[in-house]
Parts: sequence; C-alpha cells; structure tokens
Amino acid sequence: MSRQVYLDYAATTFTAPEVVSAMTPYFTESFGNPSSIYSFSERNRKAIDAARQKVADVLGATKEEIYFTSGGTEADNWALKGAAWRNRSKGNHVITTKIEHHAVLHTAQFLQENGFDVTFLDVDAEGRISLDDLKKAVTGKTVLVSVMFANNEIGTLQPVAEIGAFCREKGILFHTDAVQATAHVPIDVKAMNIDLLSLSAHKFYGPKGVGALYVRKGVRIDNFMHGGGQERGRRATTENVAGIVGLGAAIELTSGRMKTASARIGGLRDLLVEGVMKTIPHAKLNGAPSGERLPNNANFSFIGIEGETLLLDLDGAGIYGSTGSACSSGSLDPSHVLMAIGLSHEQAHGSLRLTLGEETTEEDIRYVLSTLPGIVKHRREMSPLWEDYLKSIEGGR
Amino acid sequence: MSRQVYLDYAATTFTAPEVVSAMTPYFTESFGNPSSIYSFSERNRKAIDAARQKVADVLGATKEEIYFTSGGTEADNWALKGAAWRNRSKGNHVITTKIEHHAVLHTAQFLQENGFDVTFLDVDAEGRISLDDLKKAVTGKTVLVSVMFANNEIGTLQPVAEIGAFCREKGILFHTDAVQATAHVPIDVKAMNIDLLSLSAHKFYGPKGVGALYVRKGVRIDNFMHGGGQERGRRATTENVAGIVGLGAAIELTSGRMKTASARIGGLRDLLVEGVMKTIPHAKLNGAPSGERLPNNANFSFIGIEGETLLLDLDGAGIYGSTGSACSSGSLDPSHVLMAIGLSHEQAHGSLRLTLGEETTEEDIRYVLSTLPGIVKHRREMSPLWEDYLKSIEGGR
Amino acid sequence: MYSEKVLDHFQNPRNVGEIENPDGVGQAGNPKCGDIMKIYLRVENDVITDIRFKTFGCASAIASSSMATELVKGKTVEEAWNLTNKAVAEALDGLPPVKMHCSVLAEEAIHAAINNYRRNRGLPVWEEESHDELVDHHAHHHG
Amino acid sequence: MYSEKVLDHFQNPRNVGEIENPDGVGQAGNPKCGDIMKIYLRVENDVITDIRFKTFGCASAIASSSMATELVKGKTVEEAWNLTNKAVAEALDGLPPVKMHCSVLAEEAIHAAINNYRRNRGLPVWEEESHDELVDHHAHHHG
Ligand SMILES: Cc1ncc(COP(=O)(O)O)c(C=O)c1O
Ligand SMILES: Cc1ncc(COP(=O)(O)O)c(C=O)c1O
Repeated sequence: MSRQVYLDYAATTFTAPEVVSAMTPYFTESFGNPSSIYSFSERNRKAIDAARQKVADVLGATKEEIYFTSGGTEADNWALKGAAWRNRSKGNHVITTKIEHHAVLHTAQFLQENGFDVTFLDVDAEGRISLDDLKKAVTGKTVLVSVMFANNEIGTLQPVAEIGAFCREKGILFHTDAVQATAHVPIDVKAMNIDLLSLSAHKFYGPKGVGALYVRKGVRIDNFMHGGGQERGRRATTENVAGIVGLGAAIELTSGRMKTASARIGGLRDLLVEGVMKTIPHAKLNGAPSGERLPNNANFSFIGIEGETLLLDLDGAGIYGSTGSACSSGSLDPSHVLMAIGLSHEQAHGSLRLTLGEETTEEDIRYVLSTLPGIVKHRREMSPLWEDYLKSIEGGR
Repeated sequence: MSRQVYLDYAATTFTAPEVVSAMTPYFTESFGNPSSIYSFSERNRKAIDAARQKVADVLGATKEEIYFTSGGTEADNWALKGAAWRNRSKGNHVITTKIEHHAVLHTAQFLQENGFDVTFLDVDAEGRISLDDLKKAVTGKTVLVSVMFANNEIGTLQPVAEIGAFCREKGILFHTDAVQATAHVPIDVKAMNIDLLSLSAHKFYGPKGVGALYVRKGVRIDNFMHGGGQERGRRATTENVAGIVGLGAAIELTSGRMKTASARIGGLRDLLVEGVMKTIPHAKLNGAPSGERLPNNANFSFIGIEGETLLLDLDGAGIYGSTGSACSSGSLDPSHVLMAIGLSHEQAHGSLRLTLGEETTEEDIRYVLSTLPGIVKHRREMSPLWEDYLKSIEGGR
Repeated sequence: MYSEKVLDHFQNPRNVGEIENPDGVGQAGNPKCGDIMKIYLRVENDVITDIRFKTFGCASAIASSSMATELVKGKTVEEAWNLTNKAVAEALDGLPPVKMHCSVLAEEAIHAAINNYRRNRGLPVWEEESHDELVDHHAHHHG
Repeated sequence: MYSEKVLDHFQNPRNVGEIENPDGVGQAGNPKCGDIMKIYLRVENDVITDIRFKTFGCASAIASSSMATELVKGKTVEEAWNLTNKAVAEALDGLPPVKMHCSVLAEEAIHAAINNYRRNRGLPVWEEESHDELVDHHAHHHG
C-alpha cells in the first residue's frame, strides 16, 4: 500500500492499543450493571471509580466532581442547558464566543430560542477574545460564560485563567469546552477558577462515544439526561463501563506523556508550517503563533483554492486532513471560525487544517511538504479566483 | 470457582464475543471520523450505514428512520422532549403510564415542570394499561402518547398495536420504549403504527452506551443533542463507530435467533416459575402469564422478606438477580411498578426479579430452585412481618 | 458497598429470635420504608441479660439489629438507653450514607423496648428523640 | 460520497484553461458560496468548436464544469443553451443532494457565456431561468 499520512488528529484519534486492552475485559467478562448490588458488579464499580479518579487527577479536581457523558457534545449541551435552566430565575443572559464548536454554538442558539439573551463575543485576528469585551458584555442578568479552552480549527488558546478569575469575582458560572485541550495542554480547574469543563475521550486516544463534564463542588446545574439514578443521580443511563475505563486509561496515558509529546509534535508542526510558508506562495497561517496555540495544530489558507478540492487531492496522495471542522464537511458554509478571525470568504473557503499526533513522523511531514505545493499550484492554475488575485496584487504594485 | 448463575439479563447482557470481534477493527485500525470526506473514513461510513440497515430490518423500518444515540435513556429523553417541544404550539398534554422506566417517567416529570400536563395511566394487576383509559385520557391538547413495549421489571407486554392504531387515527404521536423488547419479541413499526421507538444495545448482547431512536418518516421532533451535523443534522456528536457497529451486529445476532431463544429461554423460565411456586409457600408471581410477558422474565414477591436481603443471600450463593429495576437499587423506594400493579408495600419491598438469557442452562435453574427456598425460609424466620403474616392468615381461617 | 463487619452481621446475625414472656418488647420502622425491627428484652436487676430481635429489612437493617443487640447485652438499662445510632454504625465500621437510617431504627427499637419494659414496671417512660434528618426515606434518589 | 465519474472529472478535468479572445465568456457563482465558474467559448458557424473553463469550488463544481464543457462541445449554441443542470448531474452518475447546486452553476455559467456571445454579436440575450430552490447555499445544515 502506498504511503498513508493521517493528519486529522483533531477530528479524532485512534484508540491506543493499550486503551483497547484495558477496555476488553468489560465487554464479555466483567459485564455486570454497575448499579446492581451483587459482588459480580464490584469490579465494574471499582473500574469506574478508578477512571473517575484519573480524570480528576489530570484536571486538578476531585473525583466527586467528574460526571461521565457520551462525549464532548453531551457535556457541552448539559453544561449550557443545565446551568442556564438552573439559574433562569437569577437571569437570562449567557455570554459565549463566535468561535465555539457547534456543540456550544447551536446549544446557545437553542437557549436563544427559549428565552435567553446570548452575547457572542468577537475574537481578534488570531482568534482570541478580549477580556475587556467580556467585562463590557456582562450585565446584571449574566448567569453563564462559556469560552472554549482551545479552538478546534485554529488551535488558539484562550486566556482561560483570566476569564475564570473574572467570572469567579463576579459570581458568574464559567464553562470551558476543553475537548481539544484536555490531556494535551496543562489544565488546573482550581487555579483557573473553572466551574464546568467538557472533555471527550476520542480526542486523546480514547474511544468515541464517551466524555465527561467536570462540575465544581457546590455548583448545581439541572440534569440533562433524565432517568435512573446513575452518576449520583445527575446523569442517567446504564454506565458505558468499557468506554469509561477507556477514557480513564487514555487520559492517564496521554497526559502522562504530554510534555514529551508536545515538544516532539510541536517541533514537527513548526517544521510543517515553515515548510509550507516557504514553498507555497501567498499561503497564510491562521491562528496564533506557536506557543499560543495547540502544539499539534496547523491551519492554512491558500487563496484561490476551495478546501474540499484540496482535501480530495491530498486524499489521492494518501494524506488525510480537514477543512473547517470535521463535522461541517458536509456543509457549504465557510468556517464560522475563519470568518470570525476576519478572513474573506475566499480565504475561508480555501483553508486546510493539518493536525498531528502520536504516529506522525518527520518523514510524514516531509512527504506533505513534497506533495502539497504541487497540488496547490495545479488547482490554482484552474481557478478564476487565483487569476483575479494575481491581477489584483500586480495592480497593487 | 464455585457456581455462578447470572440471572439479570434485563439489567444488562454480556457483549457477545462475535459482536466484540465486529467492533474491534474500529478502535485502532479504521478509526477515522465518519464525517470526514477522505477515503480513509469510507469504511466507517459504510459500517454505520450497514448497522443502520440492520436495525431498520429488525423493526420493519427504513434506514433513514434510524438515529443512533448513547442508549435507551437518551432515546427516551429525545423522543419525549423532542416531540413535546416540537408540538407545544399544538398542545401541552402528554399521556404515559405509571409503570414506565425512569428514563420516561423522570423525563415526563421534567415536561410537567416545563408547562406540560402529563397523565400517568394506571395498569391492571398484571401490569397492562386499558385502551379505554387511554381513550378517555385524550384531550384536544394531547400531542404524545408514550407506552412502553414491555416492562423491565415484570415483563408484561402492552397492547402496542391497538395503542398505535388508536393514536394514528387521532393524529397523536405514539412513542414506545422498546428497550426490553427489541430483538427479543417481534416488532413491526409499520404494522403497529409506531411513530417513535427507543432501543438500547446492551439489552441484546451489544455494548453499553449505544442505542437508537426510530423516528417515522415525516415525523419531526426537535433535536436533543445540539452541535455538529451528524445523523443527518438530527443528533450531534462524533459517531461512536465501534458502538454502532456493535449494536448492528448484536441486533442481527439476537433477532436472528429470537424464535429458538424464546422457546428455550421461555421454557427455562416456566420451569423456574413452577419450581418456585411449588417449593416456596406464599410466593407470588408478579406480572402477566407466560405468553403475555417477555419470555425471559420472572418476578416474585416473597412476603416477609426485603429484596436486598434476598439479593445478597443469593449473591453469597453465586446467583445474581435484582429487585426492582437495577438502576434504583440504591434507592429506598419500593418499586413504582410493583406498587402500580397493586402490591402492598411489604410485597413490593420483597420482590425478586430473575431474568434469563443465552447462557442460562437448566442446571442453573435447578441450582436456583435448590438454593432459593432455603434462603427465603431462613430470612422469613427472622422477620417480624412473616410472623404477623402467618398470624393474620391463621386468624383468617 | 458494605464493610466486612456489616456483611458478617448480616450473614451471621447474633441474637436472632424471640423471648417468651419478655420483660420488654419494642418495634420501630414501618413496611412502607421497607424495614421493621422488633426487640425483645430480658432484664434482671436493671441489667439486660438477654436480648433478641426480628427484623424485616435490608442487609444494614439486619446488621444494625445484630450489632445493637450485641452492644447492649449485659449493660444496664440506662447504658442501653444511651446507645446512639452513631455508635451502632461505628461498631459496624460505618454504613453507606443512604443506609444510616437503619442504625437509627436500631436505636429506636431499643428505646421502644426499654420504655415498654419501664411501662411494664410502672416507671415513667423516657423521652425519645427524633431523627428526622436521617429518615427522608421517601425522597427521590434519582435525577 | 462521489461517483466514479465525478472523481474522474475532478481528478482529470477536461477543457481546463482559457481561450484567448473568446467569442463568449461567462461567469456564475460567488466566493461567498465557495464556488465560481468561468466559461470561455469559441463559436464558429453557431457551433461551439472550443470551450474552456476555470473553476474555484469543490470537487463537484470542478467535475460539473468539466462534464458540462464536454457535453456542449461540438453542439450548436442553441443546443448548448438547452443543456440542463439535471443532464450534467446525470452524466456524472448523480451528485449528492447537497451538491446539486454545482450542476446548476455549470448551466448558469454556460448561459452567461452564451448570452455574452450573443451580446457580442449584437443578438438579443436569452432569458435565464432561476434555480432558487437549489441554491439555499447558506441554510444551516446542522441541527
Ligand atoms: C472543541 C470541541 N467541542 C466539542 C466537540 C464535540 O465532541 P464530541 O464529538 O465528542 O461530541 C469537539 C469535537 O468534535 C470539539 O473539537
Ligand atoms: C424499559 C427501559 N427503558 C430504558 C432503559 C434505559 O436504557 P439505558 O440504560 O441504555 O439508557 C432501560 C434499561 O436500563 C429499560 O429497561
């Protein structure tokens, strides 16, 4: 088989083999319902407890503050709807940003349709919100601020500690969607004054379909999944034991190697960015500089080319990347994140996200650097926009 | 190791080894995000599609009518909240029963807290609703009827086809929680006029943490999980590929052997019931007669004994059963189902559910029959209630 | 979920049974909550020389009965009266929070039996405390 | 998601490029929607003897351009005018529903080029139909 280079780790990671091994006994052997009181389920109860402790350790939380969910989306839905509903007698104003993942964005829109006012904060050209904007947006009715830890498209890190300190001082709940950040960059919910935090296992070498919500001790939000008394009465449904065990194993594994992985992967990412900027004319790097973005994230715009075209050409060469966020690949809208950082429609449509991970090697990056420039050149040659662009900059000279 | 007899298949089943094998490739090998357009995810898209078709085949639906969820609870939450919210301009009345699983019951209570009137229908001594009651309960504002297909505690089957025909005629949406019934008894959503149906993989030898909601073509309900465009824009979150594949493999496996399994397991259940009724004085069988209940379900009340005591004594003998529904084992309430069929508190507290499955053998049942009577006798001897009961029936003579 | 001690006293409960013509008998709990505890006392010279129980209830109710009877056997009636539910729970190496009311039941049943004994003897009954904070049996434990 | 034909025309698009001093040139689409198609025509004796395109857009936009140019090459201007987006999509063995607008774009770009040709020749322009039902590009596709 010809070379395959997977560069879409931000969309999802493989489940690490050691994580799969940890999960395996919980399918056929130790399959008991953890809510059952007999000894047969004891191992399952302990396994869930151990996984909860692992998540807590990585976040600087206690295990009583961790609730498992079916993924990042459910954690986001629960956090926003639960906090808003719970506090609606106090106020009906929620603040978030224009660059959130759809799991937050569409949930915020749902709140709007149900009587809440939502402020969507702007971001600067690198994708960062301004604390001043946040402070100005707060009203007496603000009950929740939701700002993502790191953006899934451009990797920009937000000033989470500052936001947390401000919200705590004001007595406003602070939720952060840390789905992209968890186990990849350091997080300390206590030091950062985070009240609610969403994470998802399949972004750090765990299985798909399982995530968690951190809810700070003392913070009460309404339930989202109503039913049985699981998760101490706060999130119903028979526990996905294997998935939860996988999440625990994965967060331990990935956060345990965070430092070395960041250095290695960050280095490869820098190599990629430098290479692309050097060999492809009129390429633009979207997002913040290295150090202020996720170590594994690179996001480019190539004026004159539409993203899907790029993806398919790269696919033909065995390179798997993404344009915009994975889940909106079926969409015709340009990425809302790239629009929010001020890109033109043309640029936003011509974006390419390459996200690196555990199995990315230097050869992979060199292969991309030897392949991508030709593809960009070829597609630009058949693009009327590229023609226009060249004329416009010639005219400008 | 001494004998272990698992008789809690209604709480959860093991994941069948062939189902685990079907899932395995989707963790480490074929792990791509199905929403990504590159060829690498093609296998995943096809696998999800195939699983959807398998679910549709078992229900008599088309695959476009199947939406995957994180389990039965999410399917129930989505069905009830989604249908109610969608139709709230038409009416704010919902009808359900007193014996629903908490996933429906607590969701219905949530609707009550949010402006809906909910009627909870009574059931007869065998746990069946009356169509007359249903007809009388309908008002001009009724937008949804939710009646479970088969009860999780006592196994009683409801007159689903009749309810469906009536609701269709009235133009009222009909949801059924078929979590216990799917792949175990025949279901035909078209013939039965079902609009919405919930199912959960871990009740038919699939993995925990994955389920599905059937939504009849043309029926629109509001979304429950807001976010990305997965499941054709109706249920957000990165697809749990391995879980969905597991659900598909499990529903095919289990429904494929439905007839032989029902006969074998139903036979063993009858053996168990007869044996218990013969050897244990003053035992009561809860629920409907064989043929009108799930083939694998037996539910007894032993006056004078509290359920947890029984479970722990059985546990000591290597027998794993349940009292009330598994998820409420931490609760001190007597089962709402047993109360609804008219049991006294004493009887409801002293119930034992034994549910059989694929690995249950005749020796298992004989072992239970040789163990249970002694346990019941021993605990009754230390029970003041048993003493009172004996006196009361002596007095009655 | 249960300590070794709870399981031991559940599986091998001490002092099970009745006393014929007891000096005191008392009962606590009700079937609605799923537990009833009945205590029989033999009192000689103000000392509890024998004690028996019958209990309908969960494992911790049975273990609490068993442990409570052990703790008061051989004690004076006054010492027995002062046995708290906390002492019972501690002697069992703790009970799950949701099961603490079982230890209360034991305290209440002993109190009831002692007051019955005092009434039989023509003595004024002692005042029983209420433990309402622990007996919210019927609160919903589900979300 | 795409047919073999779409992938073939995307990977090896026919008639890419420009025509110097074309007899007609037309453009459809806009960058907001992520696709722009530009068509160049050479017309001799009312027959399209050469056609070239440049397209910014997704795979189906490029494949639609390529297929459309193949379909009208050698045809009379009137025949070319009557090429429908459906015919383009069918010739590609279908397009995903969400991508049908790309075939519309091809039809529109050819119409624009033909009318430009007619205008250049002093002929009255033909009336272009609208395909609004297919071009709800900016509707939200997410729940
Ligand atoms: C920032 C962010 N939030 C939320 C999600 C949703 O997570 P999940 O797909 O696990 O529901 C994702 C990824 O898809 C994400 O990148
Ligand atoms: C009838 C019924 N409905 C719903 C559920 C909830 O399913 P899950 O645990 O998969 O969410 C169950 C089982 O727990 C059930 O038996």
